[in-house]
Amino acid sequence: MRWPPAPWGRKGRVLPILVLAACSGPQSMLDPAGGQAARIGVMGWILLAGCAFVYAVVLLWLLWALARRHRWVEPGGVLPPQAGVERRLTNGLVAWVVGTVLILFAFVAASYAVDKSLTHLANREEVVVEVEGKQWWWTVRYPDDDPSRSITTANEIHLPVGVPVRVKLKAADVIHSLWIPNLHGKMDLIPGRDNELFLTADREGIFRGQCAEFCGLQHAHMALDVIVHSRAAFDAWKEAQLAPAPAPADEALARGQALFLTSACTMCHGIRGTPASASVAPDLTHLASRRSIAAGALPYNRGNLAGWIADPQRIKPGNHMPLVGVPPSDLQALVAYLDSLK
Amino acid sequence: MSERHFVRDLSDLPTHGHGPSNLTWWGTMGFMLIEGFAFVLAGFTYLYIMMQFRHWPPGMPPPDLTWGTLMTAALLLSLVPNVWAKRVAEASDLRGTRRAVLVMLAVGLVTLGIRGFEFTVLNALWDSNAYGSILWTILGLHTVHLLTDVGDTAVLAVLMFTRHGKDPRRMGDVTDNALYWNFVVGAWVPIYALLYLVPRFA
Amino acid sequence: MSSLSRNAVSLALLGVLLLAACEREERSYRGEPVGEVKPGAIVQGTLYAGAPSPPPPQRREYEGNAYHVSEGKRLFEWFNCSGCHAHGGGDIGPPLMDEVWIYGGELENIAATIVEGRPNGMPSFRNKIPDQQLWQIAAYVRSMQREVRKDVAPGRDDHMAVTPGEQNQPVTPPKPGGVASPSSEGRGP
Amino acid sequence: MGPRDGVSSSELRDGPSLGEEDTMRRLERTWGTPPGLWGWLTTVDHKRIGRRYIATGFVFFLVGGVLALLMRLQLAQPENTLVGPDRYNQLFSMHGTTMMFLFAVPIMEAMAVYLVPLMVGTRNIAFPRLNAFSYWVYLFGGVMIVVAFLMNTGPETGWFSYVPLAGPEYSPGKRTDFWAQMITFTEVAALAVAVEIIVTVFKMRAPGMGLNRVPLFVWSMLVTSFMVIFAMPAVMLASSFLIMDRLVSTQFFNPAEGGDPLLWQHLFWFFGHPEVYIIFLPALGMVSSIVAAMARRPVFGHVPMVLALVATAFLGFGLWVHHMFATGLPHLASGYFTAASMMIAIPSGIQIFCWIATLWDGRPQWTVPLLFVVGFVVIFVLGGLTGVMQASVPFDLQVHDSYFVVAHFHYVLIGGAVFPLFGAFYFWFPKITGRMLGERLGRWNFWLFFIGFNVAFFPMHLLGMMGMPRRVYTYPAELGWADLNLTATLGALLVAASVALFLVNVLVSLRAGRIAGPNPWNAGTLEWATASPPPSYNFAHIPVVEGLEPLWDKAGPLGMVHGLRVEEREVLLTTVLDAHPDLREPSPRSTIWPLLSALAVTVLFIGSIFTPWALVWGAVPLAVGLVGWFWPKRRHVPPEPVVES
Repeated sequence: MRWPPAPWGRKGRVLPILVLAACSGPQSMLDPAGGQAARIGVMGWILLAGCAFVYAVVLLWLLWALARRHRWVEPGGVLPPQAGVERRLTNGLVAWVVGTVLILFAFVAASYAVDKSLTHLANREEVVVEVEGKQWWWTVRYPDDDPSRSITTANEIHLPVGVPVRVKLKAADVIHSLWIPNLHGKMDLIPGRDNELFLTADREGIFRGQCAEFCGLQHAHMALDVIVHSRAAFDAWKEAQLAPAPAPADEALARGQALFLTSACTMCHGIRGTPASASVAPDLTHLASRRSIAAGALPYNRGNLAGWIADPQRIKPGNHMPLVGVPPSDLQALVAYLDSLK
Repeated sequence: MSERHFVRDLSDLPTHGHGPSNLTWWGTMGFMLIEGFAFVLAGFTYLYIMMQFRHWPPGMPPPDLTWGTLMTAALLLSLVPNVWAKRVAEASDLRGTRRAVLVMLAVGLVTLGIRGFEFTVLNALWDSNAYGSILWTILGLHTVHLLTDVGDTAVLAVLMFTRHGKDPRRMGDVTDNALYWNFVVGAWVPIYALLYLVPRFA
Repeated sequence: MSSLSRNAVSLALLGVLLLAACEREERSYRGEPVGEVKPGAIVQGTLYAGAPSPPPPQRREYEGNAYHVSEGKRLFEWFNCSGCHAHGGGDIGPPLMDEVWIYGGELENIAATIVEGRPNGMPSFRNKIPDQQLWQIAAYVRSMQREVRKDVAPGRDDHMAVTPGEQNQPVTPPKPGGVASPSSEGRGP
Repeated sequence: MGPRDGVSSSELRDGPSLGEEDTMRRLERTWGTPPGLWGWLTTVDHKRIGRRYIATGFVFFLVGGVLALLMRLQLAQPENTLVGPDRYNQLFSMHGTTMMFLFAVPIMEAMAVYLVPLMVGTRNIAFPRLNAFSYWVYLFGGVMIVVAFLMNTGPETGWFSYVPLAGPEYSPGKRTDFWAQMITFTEVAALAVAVEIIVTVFKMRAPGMGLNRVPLFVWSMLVTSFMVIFAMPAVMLASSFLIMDRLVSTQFFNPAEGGDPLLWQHLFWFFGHPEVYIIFLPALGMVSSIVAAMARRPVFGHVPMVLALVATAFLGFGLWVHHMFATGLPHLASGYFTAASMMIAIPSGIQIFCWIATLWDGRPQWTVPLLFVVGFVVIFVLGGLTGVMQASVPFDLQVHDSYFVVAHFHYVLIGGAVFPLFGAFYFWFPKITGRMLGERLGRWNFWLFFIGFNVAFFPMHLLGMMGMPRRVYTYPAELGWADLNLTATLGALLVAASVALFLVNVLVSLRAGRIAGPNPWNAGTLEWATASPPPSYNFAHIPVVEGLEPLWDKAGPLGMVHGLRVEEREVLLTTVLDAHPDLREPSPRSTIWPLLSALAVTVLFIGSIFTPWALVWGAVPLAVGLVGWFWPKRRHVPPEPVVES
């Protein structure tokens, strides 16, 4: 049995959106776009309502206590506790504790129910994605039983809408954490451990995920794009990714490719269909089809790409792409070639 | 002169005591609590690391039993002179205390010697793997306690033969030192079980 | 007066200490080499190249800096130097942790070896490795034999314990092979 | 009046036969600290050490605050380049480290070092030399890490130093080693103070102060000290593992050799969560003291309050895993930790209830300390409630490591500890200095702090829910976080202004504040029974306690016991439960050995950052220091004849 679409999924979101219209966005838990995030969202609103109530009670009582001017005391005098009042206050304390316990019990029950509903969404995947966190970017793989049909890309997850997905999480160096607030909470990527995350996107759109566990110098620039499209578009994207890089169409591009293959680029980057096969840096086979470069640091376009290659350490200081010092004349050819890798 | 409302004269109170009425006893207890808990946590770490491995110890024989068992026997036997030291100190028997402290110093040095041999037959090094690391650390931690107590005993032994030995408060120090030795022995027994017996029988 | 000079001396000592610390800890990513000593221009070293005087600035800048040496270590793995040199122990390529340097053991010699390549298998990495990375790798190679300060040399890896970390590397040549613990090697008399 | 015939002066006792002024003169000569630098270096007076402990802690608060301001300035606008990633990482690591290890815990213990002996009615803290040693070790450790930071060797992996990021491979150089040794320094200091406080509370209470008459602040410090004893060994062990991994290649956290990065997290949070309560429980004690004095009645529900403290301490050790919900632990475990984390709201709720009930039944006096207490309730309850929200695993998966958490724990820590602490400064400043802090500046201080705090931290709740992760040195403009971040920065500036006003207030009041007198607030506990500032011997005669608020419970003067020596330092020990007089215990005089031992420890600790052999050669000066410390100083005093009673 499939978990029915959450009743709060669409309509329930209206009120919060009215209140926090400004908070919706491609990286916000207030604008859920997946079954998991929607359920957690409901949990959040339950907790918020309960806590707001408790907070109001405490503040009102505090206000009353401070405003009350019922007993007169001479300067330096002391008010001895009165037996009757103490008894009433003791009863009040008992009621207070009982009330606290009841509210907490409700919270625990709700939390348990939501947790349970999240496990219902798990283990029914139709698509498997492997995400490997590295200092400071993400390798994304779509494994296939037929190795030649496995896809490797970087800093971009594509998901079909409405299809449950299992995301396998691994860390190559230090601990990272994958957080796509619109789809789900976060899960850590820990060296020596395998974690996983289940996602079911409810609507098409482009979202943003970011590393949420401090991982060193460029923790701030370790993001990825999450693109949810229709099943058909997703399959088409997959087919496109399976193809090797297109051969250079003209001489200028050929020069660019030659530059790439004879320079420092090949020490780290790979492009399928060329001799470049290194894998310690993002695979560039379909670089130009991606939305961003340098793990979400810059939107993808030729200008940004040229700026990035010219001086990656200015844009993302400390990242592992060195200052290669490509001469300006070569840079244009190199960028033109990379831009042809659709 | 302000009015003074005295309710009791305390001139008769004693100025030194043994056990819980002694301030140092409480201090020693406090530090034993801290160190004991550190041992407990180190023991948990050992078991935690054990859970990471399929075989325990991983690919190496467990520590040889000889020296560790000898150590256990020596420490347990040392409780006899230790109790004696505590008794004579509580009885403010200076001659007896002098002898007892010397005996305890000898016992401490012997155990330190045994410990030295123990380190040579662990069959693992601290940087081989996590097992070796925790093994060396726990044994090292206990050795630090041994060293501390032997050092303390040595200082007390010297004190006992100076004019300070006649101060009844030194007797309190001897009983506290005996207490601490009990702790060192008491900590060792579970450590022995953990380091020597668990890899063999668990 | 004398106390003044004593203070001055201790202040100077403190200053040297502080400078050493700053030099060790700086994270410099841009790689603007001080003084253009292109490794390509260096004369190929003979056996045990003598220390040139004054030492080129790279030596202090890279060998005295923990970040550079650790980056060198990362690149050593990334560029698969271990494929031949096996974490410095030597396999197809010669060992790097012993005292023997076929083509000179100074920083410049090692950099030159990487750039030029050497007969019998060492490929040339000319134009393949940017200057800063080159110096970093060379500095790391020097650290394998404890030729750099101990507080700069890298510690152990976060993978299989092949070597105990360059800072704990024995100064004397290690025995080849064996599955014994890294630290047990080289513990000679 | 001179010594009695036939009695040597060392035998002289306080009591009816010795005039009051003579007693005080002699006690001052016995207990006073020698003047000048030597006296300053050798003193073992808990008040002098407490004062400098507080001042040092406050300086670290200012240091941490400046670091926070720099971070806020960097984050004021997107893609800002005021500080780069390397410097920013050091800034937030130092900020957390300074605030948690060098400010919050030490200053709470410092307040206890000053106040607890006065509150229980004794002449000095238990183990005064250990107390001096603890201060020096803390000072040297703190100075070491600040100097390291200024030398670009500051910690860079956060106050939590998760491995493998903090391990040998990913944190090159000595930055993390300095951090790990700073832990050792501060933990040694904290543990020493914890033992002193426990023993002081157990054994040195004034006659009659049975456990049922112990003031709430003393209770809170007692419970806190026990928490320190059980929490700190975990982090010392963890940081030792870390430094051994880095220095001698042990494999504790290397998954390829059977270690586990999560082992670090378990050990760290087994300490790290109780740490929050170690900071927070003393503050609760301060609040109780202030509330009672300002409401003009004893705190309602003394017994439930004490039980709530103890319950908090127990529960505090059972919920460390809620910092690790996102590590993918088994469901069963996380379910348990959800329930446990929520349960801690019950004792906190009880205490909030009791304070408000006290104010409700009393007649609140609108003084600055009370303002800070009210601010505490308003802010802390909000922080506590967001904490309850995060106890829920699903919700925590979203907000964990986001700015929501940053908002939450600043509400809890600043609201729950710094506001009470400022209230305590205003409340006890007259006791410590003899002069009142300015009321007018105090109100400005409070309102700027209260408003600035909320402007700075409330927006962070929203930022977190809008997806902003923690510990980022910058963020892109497109995500719409800029306005809220700018607001937060403005709030931080307001807080800075408020703290500056406080400093001005302190400086002005030290010179020209109103003279306080012994008991300016007409409060009920024993520290107000002596002069302000208290004399070196605290009390000319040890008072006798007959109730919870001794100064309120008795119309006439306090009863006293007598018979302690006045020419030798002597304190009264009493029994643990009922505080019956038990022993007259000598108390140490000023000595340089604690300082020398602390220096030896410093050499050993800093040396061991660079070589493990420092443990060997560093032990030699340390052993010399300790032997010098414990070597009997006083001439042999023959045992007194024990009279059967």
